[in-house]
Amino acid sequence: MSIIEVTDLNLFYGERQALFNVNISIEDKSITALIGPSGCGKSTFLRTLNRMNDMIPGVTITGTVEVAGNNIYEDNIDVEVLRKNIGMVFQQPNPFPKSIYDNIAFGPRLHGITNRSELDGIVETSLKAAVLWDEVKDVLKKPAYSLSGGQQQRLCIARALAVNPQILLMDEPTSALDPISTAKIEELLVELKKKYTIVIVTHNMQQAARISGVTAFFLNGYLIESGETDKIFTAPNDPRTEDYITGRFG
Amino acid sequence: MSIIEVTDLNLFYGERQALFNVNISIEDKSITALIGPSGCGKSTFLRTLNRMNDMIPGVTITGTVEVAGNNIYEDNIDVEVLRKNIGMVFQQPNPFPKSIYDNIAFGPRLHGITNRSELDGIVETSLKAAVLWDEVKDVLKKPAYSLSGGQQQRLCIARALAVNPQILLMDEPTSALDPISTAKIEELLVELKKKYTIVIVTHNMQQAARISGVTAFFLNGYLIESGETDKIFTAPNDPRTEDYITGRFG
Amino acid sequence: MSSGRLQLRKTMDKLSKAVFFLATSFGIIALAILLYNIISQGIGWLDWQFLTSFPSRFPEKAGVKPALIGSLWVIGFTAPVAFVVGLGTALYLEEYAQKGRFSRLIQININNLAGVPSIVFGILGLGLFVKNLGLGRSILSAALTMALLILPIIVVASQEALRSVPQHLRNASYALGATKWQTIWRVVLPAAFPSILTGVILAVSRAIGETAPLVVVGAVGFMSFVPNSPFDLFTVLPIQIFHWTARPQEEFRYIAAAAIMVLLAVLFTLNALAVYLRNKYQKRF
Amino acid sequence: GCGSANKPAEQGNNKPAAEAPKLSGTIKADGSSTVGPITEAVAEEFKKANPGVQVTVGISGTGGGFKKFTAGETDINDASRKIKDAEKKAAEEKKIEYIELEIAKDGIAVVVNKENTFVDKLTVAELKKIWEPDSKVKKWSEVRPGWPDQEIKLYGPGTDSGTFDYFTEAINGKEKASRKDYTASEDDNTLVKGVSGDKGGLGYFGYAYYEENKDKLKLVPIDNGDGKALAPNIGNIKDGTYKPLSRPLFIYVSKASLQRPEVKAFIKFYIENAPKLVKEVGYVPLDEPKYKELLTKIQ
Amino acid sequence: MTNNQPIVAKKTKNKRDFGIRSFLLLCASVSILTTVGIVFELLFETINFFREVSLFDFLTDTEWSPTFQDKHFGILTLLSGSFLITLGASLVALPFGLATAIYLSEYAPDRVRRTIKPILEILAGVPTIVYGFFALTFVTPIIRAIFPTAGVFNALSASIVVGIMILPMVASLSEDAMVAVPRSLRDGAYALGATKMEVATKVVVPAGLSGIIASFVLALSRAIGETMIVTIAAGATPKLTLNPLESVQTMTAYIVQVSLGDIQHGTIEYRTLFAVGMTLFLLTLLINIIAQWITRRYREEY
Ligand SMILES: Nc1ncnc2c1ncn2[C@@H]1O[C@H](COP(=O)(O)OP(=O)(O)OP(=O)(O)O)[C@@H](O)[C@H]1O
Ligand SMILES: Nc1ncnc2c1ncn2[C@@H]1O[C@H](COP(=O)(O)OP(=O)(O)OP(=O)(O)O)[C@@H](O)[C@H]1O
Ligand SMILES: [Mg+2]
Ligand SMILES: [Mg+2]
Ligand SMILES: O=P([O-])([O-])[O-]
Repeated sequence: MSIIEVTDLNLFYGERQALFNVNISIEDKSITALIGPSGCGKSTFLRTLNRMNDMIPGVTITGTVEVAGNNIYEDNIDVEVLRKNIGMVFQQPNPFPKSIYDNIAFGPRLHGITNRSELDGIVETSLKAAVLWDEVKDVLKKPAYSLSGGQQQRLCIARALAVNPQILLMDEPTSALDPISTAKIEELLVELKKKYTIVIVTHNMQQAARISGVTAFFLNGYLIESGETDKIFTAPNDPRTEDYITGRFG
Repeated sequence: MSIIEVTDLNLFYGERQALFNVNISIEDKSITALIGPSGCGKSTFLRTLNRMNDMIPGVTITGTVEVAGNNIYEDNIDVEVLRKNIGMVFQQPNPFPKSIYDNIAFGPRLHGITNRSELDGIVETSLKAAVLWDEVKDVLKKPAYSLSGGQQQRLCIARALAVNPQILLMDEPTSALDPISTAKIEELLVELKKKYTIVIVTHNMQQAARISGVTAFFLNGYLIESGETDKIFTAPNDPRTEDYITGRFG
Repeated sequence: MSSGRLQLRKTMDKLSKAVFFLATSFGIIALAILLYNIISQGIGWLDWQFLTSFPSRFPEKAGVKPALIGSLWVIGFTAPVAFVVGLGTALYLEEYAQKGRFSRLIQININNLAGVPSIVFGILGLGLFVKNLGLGRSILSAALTMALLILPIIVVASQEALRSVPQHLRNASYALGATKWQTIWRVVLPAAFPSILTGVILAVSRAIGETAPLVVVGAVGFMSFVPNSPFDLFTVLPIQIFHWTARPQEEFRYIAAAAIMVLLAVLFTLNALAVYLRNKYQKRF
Repeated sequence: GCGSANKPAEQGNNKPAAEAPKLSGTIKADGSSTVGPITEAVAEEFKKANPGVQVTVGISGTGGGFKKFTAGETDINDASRKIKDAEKKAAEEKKIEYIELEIAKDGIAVVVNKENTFVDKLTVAELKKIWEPDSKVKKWSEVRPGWPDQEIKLYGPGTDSGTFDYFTEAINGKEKASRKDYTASEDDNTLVKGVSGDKGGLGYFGYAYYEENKDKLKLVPIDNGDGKALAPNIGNIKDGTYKPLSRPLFIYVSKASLQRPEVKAFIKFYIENAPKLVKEVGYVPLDEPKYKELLTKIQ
Repeated sequence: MTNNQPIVAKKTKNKRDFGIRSFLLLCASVSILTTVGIVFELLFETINFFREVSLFDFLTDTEWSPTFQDKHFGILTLLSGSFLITLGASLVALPFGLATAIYLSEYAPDRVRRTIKPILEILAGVPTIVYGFFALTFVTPIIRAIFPTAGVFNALSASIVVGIMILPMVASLSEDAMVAVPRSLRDGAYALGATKMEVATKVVVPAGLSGIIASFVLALSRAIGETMIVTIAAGATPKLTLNPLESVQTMTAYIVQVSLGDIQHGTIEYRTLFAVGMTLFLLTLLINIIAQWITRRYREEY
């Protein structure tokens, strides 16, 4: 069953078109990897799925994005609910200038959890899930900025998990991580897939191959092709996909 | 011949020690890869090589770092000359809030180049070297912030190349890049190695294996071991190195 | 997480937009009423003759020439002096000084000076510039006094502006071999410029409307000639306005209103450049 | 009268005009904000005849003005009271000699709210009862039996003004002796607002401010104890029959400055034109002969 | 493209950097010299004042009447006036200013922001005497219609208008602080399902707090120092009261009244001006030291 259904999506930054006629359907409880060269529109596309592009002035969109059967670009859509249920981790870590604890508790507090022990529980679970707990459990009150780049990124993943979303959008979440942390995050994603739908942008072909069920290849704003990961990596339909994937090793 | 010679280096963030007794010597005209889990001190170590840690309040250092035979932590060292000759690319892209052109021209202008056509030439060469020219040649006057994450990172690489350094420090320069751009940057590094010394932090084992002659493995602030890349990846001396390297595939 | 709570949050959000908008309107409306009051009284009296005449006991003959020129003289010296010293202080505190006792001492000083009543600056200016430095009751004394008065505004605004420039931009510049000053001049100041200008706008606005310290320093109430050197006696618009409003005859209140319009026009012209530059340089990171 | 007052003014205008090219220099006047407008008016006219002479008029108050005057900073001091002993001493120390010229009169008007129907006059004793330092008067009925049981709201000038000094001296017998629980303001126009906005209001300030706000205020005739209540007007302020609330206004001229031809010309011009100009700015000129006397004083 | 310069060079004496540093230090010293100058100007007459008036009376007397024949020197009276005006002004300027800043930085389209901000800044340049009459002729009648017991001169009217005067200081400087908050932080919060208001109040305001507090401090300092509005709209009546509907006098208004009025120099009345100035100076100093102490504590704890 598909949970996200994108039809004829075009996106413009002012005059400049960044996405051209994208059509894709994303399965529930699966991991979809978005690949493609830098600047091809992966991040842009990802942000259309939870309407984060609303924040950028001058962005216009045509076409529809249906999530669980509703076009999220309709006027009467509640973007806050949408975004709560569709978590997002960005390409660059962006912790709030608050303590580690308050970063994680931020989302749950927004959505009404004030009970201290409940929050403590969420903070611990989320940090553990993002493989950060052991490193920070003694310094939860310290500012998030004193963490290393990779730690900050894991913090942001923990923060996204803390609101318990149904879909997770991740923009190169492991590009700043070392192999061990990466492996743990990947494990986590595979685990999460059982309950959540995950869309992940990655530059790491092996990562896409290891964890995703479906891979979508973008080029210059076009979705060139998408399909089962195995197939895309072994026998793509489009020569450009093949060029790109093999280019890695060329 | 070794161009950088680090002896008994300790570094403290205030009370907290982040590097312990690091000893390493880095060959001229080579690529040295620094690997290790997130938070182990790779970025910290890299910054000691061009005294960027001077910028962080509360940092104290003991031991010596000799570059071309001079201890750069001596009082009478000219840090500006040092940094001009030791270029740096950061973990997160940090373009100036200026146009693409002005970002690249920034360094040359600092060092006295004002001739317009000379600057034009440097901008073009540097952008080409960082595999960004084709994407931006028509929009050189646009703000650097309107580029995608990967484009921004390549811009920062181009900016570092524009001042024509002799040593290049790179903190995960390709983690935000797609495979094709990554491959091109790697090619560039291999090319640059002929004339320059390169120290690169990477989480990508294959990358380290592909391009570096020497690999150094950090853990919890200690330099566990360093040596020829082939050796480190196939028969490391320390079991912890082995654990880490194989952990990737475990 | 009941939908009731969500509903509440949504309502709060909508409400807050209205509240924030109304709060903004509060200032705008206050200004509109003020301007309406001033303009409706003064507009009939504001003409070329008013700008080019000397004060007179007959309201219809009176003008603001010496006060207008005096104000321009004073602000012409005050603004650059305060800008340079203020920005210099901020740069020293934020970029150069060790965060220790000395910089805290300066900081406390600055915050404290912000609360010293303007007339006390007048007393200082009288003692320091008029008497000790022997500048006399001149434009220069007044301008320097005013510069000290508005200094804290510029310093504090500039400090905040410098502080909000992200560290990674500085790092990028240092890594290219820039000196401290090059980094400040080419990276930090351009990024901080818009907020620094806000401080300048607020400070100049204050300087141009002040009366009391200038009276102490020696602005005269009436003069029938125009100053033509920084060592001349002078008067300024707010003093002229002040004296006119104190007259018993109602007509003087109207020409006071006209003089206020002149003052605001001067202020807005001076600010226009700063506002233009601020808009030009303002970027979101 | 008006007609005759104009004559010397015209003479004054014409004669120096012929000499004008000879005169140049700067004349500095400062002092009382009450007297300032007169000096400004004189300066304005003088300038027409003597464009080469630059006159400035500062308004730092009588005391502030004397401070500069006795330090030798100014040529002329406007004063709404006579020079005080301490100021005399200061002048002596600096060897500043001066002459005192009374150039106009000002009346202090006592006013009540326009809607006040019962106050027909006030005696000096009643004023004292209201304003004396330990006065407990809170209601109009306590001022004079038969007046309503309405609260009395007092307005007066700031305690550092010449008007306050003069009023307290004239009514309460001692300068600055006054009850304190009244509403004070530095600005006479503001006092006008106060009394005209307050039904039970009573206040005092310069006569000119009453003149300009006749329609908003009710003027109270003052009974000097001789049974004749007089409301101030130009006539009775001038001839001094409006008692005790009419006061003289002065200028003080430094003798050394008076040696300078432009200052001398200016003072002469001042005296000759005072009758007309004093009136134009809202005060009361003296009798003609008094000005003649002044002219001889500066020779 | 090869670079054959030595990588490491000895520092050459950089005269320019030294010059710049010295110049900036000189600029920074101006504020200290100013303070020294002010203390110097105030100290002499303050000492003379306290030779005649005991500190005890100064701090405990409940009446302030140096310019009357029956003199009292209770500074509390003026303090209460300053306190009322400053409190009232901050109740107007801080919430309205902050809300305006939030509206401009988070809600208003760019064009609106660029227009409204300079317009509001005009408010900072209106001469205070104009505000004074605005308070007296516009605000006071409204207040008296609502509170019939209010006097023609009252602290409420003055403090509201002082609040309006300092509003642009809060609004403009806070807005700058908020605009400087990186967009990525906002994105982080939006992605968690935060509403615009939550992003503004829970992320942007805390992230810009240092600038916002600085704007508050500047604005309140200006309120404490304000004279003309108070003189005109609140009367010149020193009164020990916390009732905003009564007429009051502030320390600064008193200083202006005395220094511009007909006071003989060298008298005790004249000296009060210096004593009051010094009191105000020490008071703001104390407040500043406490404020700095608090912010330092706060910043460390995060
Ligand atoms: N400015 C700082 N103040 C205090 N501690 C810091 C600071 N910067 C880094 N650290 C700490 O020093 C340690 C090493 O950090 P560093 O940034 O060098 O790690 P790294 O190896 O580069 O990690 P990553 O791969 O995640 O970038 C970490 O534990 C980090 O929390
Ligand atoms: N805010 C913006 N305004 C204008 N153009 C933009 C903006 N953001 C992105 N673009 C442009 O849109 C195109 C797609 O950008 P996007 O960030 O989606 O690329 P990406 O595939 O995520 O690249 P990367 O792998 O480098 O992150 C790029 O050419 C980029 O320059
Ligand atoms: Mg991207
Ligand atoms: Mg790092
Ligand atoms: O200004 P005065 O001295 O006349 O009150």
